[in-house]
Amino acid sequence: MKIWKDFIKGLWEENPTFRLLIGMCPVLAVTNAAINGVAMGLATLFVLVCSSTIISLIKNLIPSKVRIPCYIVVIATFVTIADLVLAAYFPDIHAVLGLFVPLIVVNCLILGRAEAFASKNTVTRSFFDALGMGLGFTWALTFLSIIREVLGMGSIFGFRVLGEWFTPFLIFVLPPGAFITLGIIVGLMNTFTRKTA
Amino acid sequence: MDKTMIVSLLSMGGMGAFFGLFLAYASKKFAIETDPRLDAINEALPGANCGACGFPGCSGLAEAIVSGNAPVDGCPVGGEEVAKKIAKIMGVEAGEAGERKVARLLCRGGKAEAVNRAEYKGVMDCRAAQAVNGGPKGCKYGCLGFGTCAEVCPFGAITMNENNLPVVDIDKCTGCGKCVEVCPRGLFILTGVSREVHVGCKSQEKGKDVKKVCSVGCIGCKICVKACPFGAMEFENNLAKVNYEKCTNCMVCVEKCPTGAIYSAFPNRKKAHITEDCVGCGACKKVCPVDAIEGEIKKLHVVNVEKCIGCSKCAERCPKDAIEMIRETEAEKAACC
Amino acid sequence: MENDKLVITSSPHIFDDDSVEKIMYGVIIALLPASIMGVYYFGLHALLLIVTCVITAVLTEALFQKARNYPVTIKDGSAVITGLLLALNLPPGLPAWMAVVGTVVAIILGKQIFGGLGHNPFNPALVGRAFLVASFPVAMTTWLSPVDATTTATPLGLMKLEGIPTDYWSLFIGKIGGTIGETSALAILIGAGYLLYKGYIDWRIPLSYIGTVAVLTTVFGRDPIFHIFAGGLMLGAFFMATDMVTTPITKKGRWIFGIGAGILVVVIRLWGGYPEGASYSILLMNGITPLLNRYTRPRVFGEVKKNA
Amino acid sequence: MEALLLFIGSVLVNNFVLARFLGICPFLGVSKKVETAFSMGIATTFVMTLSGVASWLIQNYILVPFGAERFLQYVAFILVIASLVQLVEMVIQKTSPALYQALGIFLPLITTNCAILGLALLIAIKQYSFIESIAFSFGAGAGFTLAITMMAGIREELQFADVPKPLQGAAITLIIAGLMSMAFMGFSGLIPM
Amino acid sequence: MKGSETSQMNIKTFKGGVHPPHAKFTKDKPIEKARLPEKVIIPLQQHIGAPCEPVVSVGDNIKVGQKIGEPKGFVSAPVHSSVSGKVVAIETHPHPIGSDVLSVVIESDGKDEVFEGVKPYGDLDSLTADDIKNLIRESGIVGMGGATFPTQVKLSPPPDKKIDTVIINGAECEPYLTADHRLMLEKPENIIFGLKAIMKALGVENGYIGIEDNKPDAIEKLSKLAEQENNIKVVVLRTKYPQGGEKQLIYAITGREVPSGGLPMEVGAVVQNVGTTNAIATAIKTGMPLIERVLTVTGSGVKQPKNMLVRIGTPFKEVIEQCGGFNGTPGKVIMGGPMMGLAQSSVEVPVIKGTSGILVLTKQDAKMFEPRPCIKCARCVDACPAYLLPTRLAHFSEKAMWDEAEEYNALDCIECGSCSFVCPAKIPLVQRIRLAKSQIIAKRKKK
Amino acid sequence: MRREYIRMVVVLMIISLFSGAVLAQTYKVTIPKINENALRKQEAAIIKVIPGAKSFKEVSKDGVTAFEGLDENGNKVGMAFIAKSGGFGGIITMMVGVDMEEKKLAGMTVLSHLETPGLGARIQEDWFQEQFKGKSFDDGFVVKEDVDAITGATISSTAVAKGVKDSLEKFLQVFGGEY
Ligand SMILES: Cc1cc2nc3c(=O)[nH]c(=O)nc-3n(C[C@H](O)[C@H](O)[C@H](O)COP(=O)(O)O)c2cc1C
Ligand SMILES: Cc1cc2nc3c(=O)[nH]c(=O)nc-3n(C[C@H](O)[C@H](O)[C@H](O)COP(=O)(O)O)c2cc1C
Ligand SMILES: Cc1cc2nc3c(=O)[nH]c(=O)nc-3n(C[C@H](O)[C@H](O)[C@H](O)COP(=O)(O)O)c2cc1C
Ligand SMILES: Cc1cc2nc3c(=O)[nH]c(=O)nc-3n(C[C@H](O)[C@H](O)[C@H](O)CO)c2cc1C
Ligand code: SF4
Ligand code: SF4
Ligand code: SF4
Ligand code: SF4
Ligand code: FES
Repeated sequence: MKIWKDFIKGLWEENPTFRLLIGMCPVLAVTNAAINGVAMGLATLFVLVCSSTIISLIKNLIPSKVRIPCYIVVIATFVTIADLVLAAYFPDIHAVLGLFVPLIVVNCLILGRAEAFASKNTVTRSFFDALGMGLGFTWALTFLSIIREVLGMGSIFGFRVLGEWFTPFLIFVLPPGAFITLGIIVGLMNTFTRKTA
Repeated sequence: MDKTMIVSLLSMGGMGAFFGLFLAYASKKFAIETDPRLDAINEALPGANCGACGFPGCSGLAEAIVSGNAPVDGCPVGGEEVAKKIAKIMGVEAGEAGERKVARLLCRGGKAEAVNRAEYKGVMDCRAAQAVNGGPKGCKYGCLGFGTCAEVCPFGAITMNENNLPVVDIDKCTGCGKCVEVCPRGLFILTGVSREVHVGCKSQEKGKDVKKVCSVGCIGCKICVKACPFGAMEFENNLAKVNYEKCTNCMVCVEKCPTGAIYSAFPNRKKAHITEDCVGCGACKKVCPVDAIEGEIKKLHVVNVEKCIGCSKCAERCPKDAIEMIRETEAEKAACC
Repeated sequence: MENDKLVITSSPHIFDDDSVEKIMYGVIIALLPASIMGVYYFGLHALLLIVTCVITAVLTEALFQKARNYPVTIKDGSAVITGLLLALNLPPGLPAWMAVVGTVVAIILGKQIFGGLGHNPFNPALVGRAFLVASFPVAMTTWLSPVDATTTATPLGLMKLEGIPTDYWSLFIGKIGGTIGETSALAILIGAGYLLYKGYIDWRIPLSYIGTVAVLTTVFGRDPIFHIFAGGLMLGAFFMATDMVTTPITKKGRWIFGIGAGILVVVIRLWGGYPEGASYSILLMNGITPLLNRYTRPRVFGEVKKNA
Repeated sequence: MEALLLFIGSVLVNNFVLARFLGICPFLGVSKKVETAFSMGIATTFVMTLSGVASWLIQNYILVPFGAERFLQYVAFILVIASLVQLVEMVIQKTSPALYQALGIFLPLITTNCAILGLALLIAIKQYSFIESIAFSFGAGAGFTLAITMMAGIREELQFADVPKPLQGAAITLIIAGLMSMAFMGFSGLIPM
Repeated sequence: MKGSETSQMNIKTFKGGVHPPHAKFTKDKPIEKARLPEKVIIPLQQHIGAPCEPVVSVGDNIKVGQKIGEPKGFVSAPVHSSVSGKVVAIETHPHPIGSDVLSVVIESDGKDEVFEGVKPYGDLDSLTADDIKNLIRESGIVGMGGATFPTQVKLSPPPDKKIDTVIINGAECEPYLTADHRLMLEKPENIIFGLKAIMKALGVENGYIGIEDNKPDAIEKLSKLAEQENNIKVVVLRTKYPQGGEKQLIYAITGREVPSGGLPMEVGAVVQNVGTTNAIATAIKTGMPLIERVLTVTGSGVKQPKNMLVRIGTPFKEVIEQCGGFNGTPGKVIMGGPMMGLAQSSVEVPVIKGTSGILVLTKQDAKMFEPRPCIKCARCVDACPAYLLPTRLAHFSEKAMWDEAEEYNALDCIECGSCSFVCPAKIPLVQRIRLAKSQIIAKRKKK
Repeated sequence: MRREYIRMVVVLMIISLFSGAVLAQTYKVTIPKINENALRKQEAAIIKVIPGAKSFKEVSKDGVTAFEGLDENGNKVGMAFIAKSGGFGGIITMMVGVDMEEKKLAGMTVLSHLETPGLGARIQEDWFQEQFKGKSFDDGFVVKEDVDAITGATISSTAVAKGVKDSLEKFLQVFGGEY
């Protein structure tokens, strides 16, 4: 039950993107196409789960004064792995995500979970917490990027879904579109949850 | 071992050692004394320094929490769990003696009961209105009804009712005194939560002048003074005043006041109820100011609910603690079965 | 007698008879010459765009306020100005539906989400325009010739991309490609004169704005007269950089606003990717307006002792 | 000249926050008050310039000569930046308490700000020269300062505005950022980088 | 350095301000003596400072000019009876300033007998500076320009403050009001005499009389008299509100700015209103303390607007009745001018020493406009004679940001009302700023 | 206390060592693939711009790098070089193939760019790239005259044309004499 709660909260209640608004840079930067959103989400998920688990595993060994450097090293290691693997086996996606794969290192979400949760909880709970948060992050990115791609290009995952009649609103795949779309989604979510709450 | 591995191990090991040493050295060299709570909160916070809280980093938030400028759940990253921990650190258990104080309004003259002498226009704020020729209200002591108290209450404990009078939600009120401070007519007092009888009028005018402007004002008839079985009602400046030392919440005055200037939460009125533990000593019967207790010596005594005014004299007196004070509604139930 | 109570209010007890409505309707009147010239040059489609934008603006504002359960304040005329100015900032051949999109964005994202009139940090009409430019760059940079309704380039476009100048007289009366409202400097000046006479706009911003452009273009060896009359500078300087809501409240702030906007226009025109920078220059300066207000507070009377 | 263009470019055209999406968290989080935002900007600029220099040195004198730039880069950069920030913090604290009061509290916050690491990586990727790296880093910091101060100015003004409830806070901030970013598009094409 | 010739040339003024419609209907109406009231209500506090204590009791028979209230503090002024008759009550009574004030109610016996102690103080030359100050105090003279600050206190600056200029405030910049104007026309000698007395009391060489250029007749009359004095000059001021504001007036005439938060004496100036000056002259010449004053009864809500000489303590109602009564149902009754005057909730309140006018507006004219959001047009900023940012201050006040309001110099606001007047959005700026000021002061006191 | 510090150093060092080892291992596994990907990409581009080429060889002269396209028999069938130019959003890199005998362009493809999607990004579309094929070395490469521009993206179009022209000149200066 507890584990289930750890897992589920990241998906909605404490969704890192729409609720906590942390780790925003990749959220805004790579969501101009659905495929990028998914890929970034999964890459982050991978790093988050791995590093949370490992950190939870070794939490008792680490003296508190050097914990942040230790966490960073662990995280950076997994990020580098993700980066190398993407470059080797998914070169196209790697090219698009570019700078933002290494920036997972400094994604507040990861270090935040490491500190707030993994360093204080059991391995299993940390794993599920990270999984929930990671999936929450992934769906948020996917959702955002689908909206932006549909509006901005008329397509989803590169397939044209809206007919010729539709003139794409280029702005949605440009930087301003990222901010505005996310702003509106967050606003709508507030309206929605306020009413139900 | 190939070259990549060697390079990697050497450089990483070296860096690890270097920074370890560096931090160890630094932590020793630059150790600074701080508020222990600060450290504790810093410890509890995620340490991600993401800035999502609006403060410059986790230590910024910690400082703000310690100095009272941020709520304990100020960290969005840490969520509920961290909030709980911090609450614990900050939660200096309310150790002081005495009961919780809450705000009470000393005016009952809303739109329906009190007249206005002029029509006010302008900033809808009691303090501002007060400064315009003393405000529009006929009674110069009464509530102006612009709700400045409701606006400033940091806990949302005050709402303005239909009748333009503020209503204090006793459960939400923390007794912070903001409303007391802000009301230009000084209509709030802080009293213990158990105090239930209040004079809802501050007018020092003579009775007839009060009547002219308000139908629920204190007209100085002194009926309450006579009615109070405990001598808890006093008079000062043409105005009834509850002596909270003596008042037993019997609410007789409330019943008797011809204008309704005295108020209390009537459903909260208590009644005495005598339990099986009664040994029939008759002590209660003697102290009851309204002769509401019946019964013979050595027999179980009974309370006449109709007569009982809930002053709890009997309960105080009972050597066996056999008398409970119960809310009126419950008392009726208890009496019938 | 109950109703005959005296009214008490704080002083003062008399008021100037100008009101927000009067000012707004004054601006609408001042925009008429430019609108009429636009329709004269570009024909019925221009009229259609103007009407569409104004109606959309008013409707959007009314609906949004209804949805928020707020009193509907479309009568104050500010939505009309936003619609009208947006229309005047559109290429005459733009599909009407795009104009509708731009207007909705202008009113909602540019104004209403901040709480409506008076609260918006950015000029709503320019928000609408910038949104359209970013969304439909091609349609927003397709210009019609007032002479034969074929596609043409604006004087600034001709200058920037092909180095061809345009003669002053055409620039002045507006026989050039461009947005509906920007072409005729003459019509704009008539409207601006009216506004200045009525005291609805402060002369500091237009003067410093246009002045800066004149000085800088001269310094960089360009033709200042050409740069003043070409493009949206005049329309921007008199009607958009003067929107009081989005410009500084201090006099010093207004000087800086104008000069800053002037510099930005020249930078964008001479070195940027776009041939014209008036709208962006105003939007950017809108962004720092709160800072200008903050740091150009006037000296309070008696703050510096003047006498010995 | 290159360096100057690079500087202007990184302030205006490719503004770190508004065009490159780096450092969004502090941009959203620490932009409530102008003073704080500006201090944050200055502190960031300072750290950016320093870490730009440091990472250039690491990249060109350690990682590349050892052939380790492909797989130790991230770990190395982040460790170096983290310790650098800590060092700076301690030095300032020792030498100038006044400066520490103003900037100190912001320094740890900056460590895990992706703008800084992003900057280090960009310098490595673009293979800027030493001078260019400095210009680029300084410009990026200045751009960040500009954006966050502007945002703070607007948000302070918004205290008096009647923003619909659900939009208050993050949502409206994001939308303002969008509008700012739209305004900054005016600079696009100014200096190709 | 004679006469006003040169100063006529360059009309002086200050920066900022507004141009409300003059509406000076009564400027050609000579001052009319009001009927002797049957009953007067004389508040024991008619000035800034400590209230007086009654020195008579109910039932006492008293005469005109007899002292009925004795001041308690230094910053205070005595109160005298304005009629002869019997004290019928000493009780709290509504006061035009707002709160209820202890007042002496006297029923007139209609005889209007003058108190024995009232006799001329003699020649100006025979009086020393201290004599003048004392007689001003004894006569209960306070500033009649509105602020009702005890005049003798103003004339006793601390020794380290060197006063070199006295200015008589004849600007009368408030629309509608003409009391000062008429006084200057009808009693010009008194003004000059009073000014000389003030100058003597302060030992000052330079005296100025500042008059707005919409009163050419008064300028002419006083200039002529001033020509005979070698240290008095009439200065012509541009007609602009609030030209009569003390700090604005000093700036216009001397070019000195009273420091923010400071008093006029810090720039060596003392400003007195025309009415005050006249009261001083009357006191010296006749010995009669301040028991009556000139005021303008005007506005769309009275039938016959007039300038009247009214006994202190006369209820507003009686004064208005003598002007033909109300013209329809009154909407607003204001003590003072339309820009700074105080709206009254009742016409039972008495005329006090600071009542420069009674302005009655019809329901129609009293209409208030719904405030709209501020469009940041900055008209208020341009109008503010204190160079403040009224819109900003009002916003701070609305959000209870008192510290910010203080930092933005809310306390420098002179409450002139220019900002509210010009605001196209009809925002009650002054009221908001006033609230902020009171909160700031309250907070300072707490510290 | 002292032990505490030693522990700090040791733990951080051990974790770093672990990290180093893991990374080195991952690197060794992935790097051949990564290099191959890069090579493939380049090869594909060169093959695309030099008709008939099946592989390539890198040649360098006077600090200028170019590629020789080789057919299946290893015969040189043309040359290619990389061109760069500043576009609307950033640097555009292109691979340009030349037919040295005919003195004309054999093909052109855009390798990377930062132009606006849907606008400047259309320089990657075939029709745009194809039009460079067969252009003579002496062509003016003037947009809207010699080269068709993309609607609304004149700047990007010009950048490509100019990049091709400038690099071609540089290339010819070095390698032009060989034939
Ligand atoms: C506490 C206090 C002390 C004052 N002291 C002096 C003074 O010493 N000298 C002086 O010339 N005026 C003094 N004034 C009067 C003011 O300068 C000014 O005349 C008064 O506030 C009314 O100004 P107004 O009618 O322009 O509003 C004092 C006022 C106050 C409130
Ligand atoms: C905004 C404003 C306007 C004023 N206008 C006048 C005026 O028109 N005439 C006048 O005598 N006093 C006016 N006063 C009062 C003067 O500032 C000053 O208090 C007075 O002239 C001092 O003289 P007194 O002490 O004799 O009243 C005004 C004050 C303020 C704040
Ligand atoms: C959001 C946006 C993106 C643009 N991207 C490009 C681009 O990638 N390449 C380009 O050449 N022009 C681009 N432009 C258009 C140019 O700014 C400019 O309008 C155009 O190059 C000028 O003229 P044209 O219509 O003759 O091509 C863009 C415009 C906007 C609004
Ligand atoms: C002089 C003046 C200029 C204005 N300019 C604009 C403008 O450029 N764009 C716009 O949307 N509204 C303009 N308005 C209308 C109004 O101020 C604007 O919609 C507000 O920004 C909305 O809060 C203007 C109003 C005035 C009085
Ligand atoms: S209680 Fe006081 S503050 Fe509250 S509404 Fe009444 S008058 Fe105003
Ligand atoms: S302001 Fe404070 S004391 Fe008053 S009701 Fe609210 S919580 Fe209670
Ligand atoms: S802020 Fe004060 S001084 Fe300034 S115009 Fe308004 S009322 Fe007058
Ligand atoms: S005059 Fe009114 S609307 Fe204009 S800025 Fe001042 S407060 Fe705002
Ligand atoms: S993810 Fe970039 S700063 Fe937080």
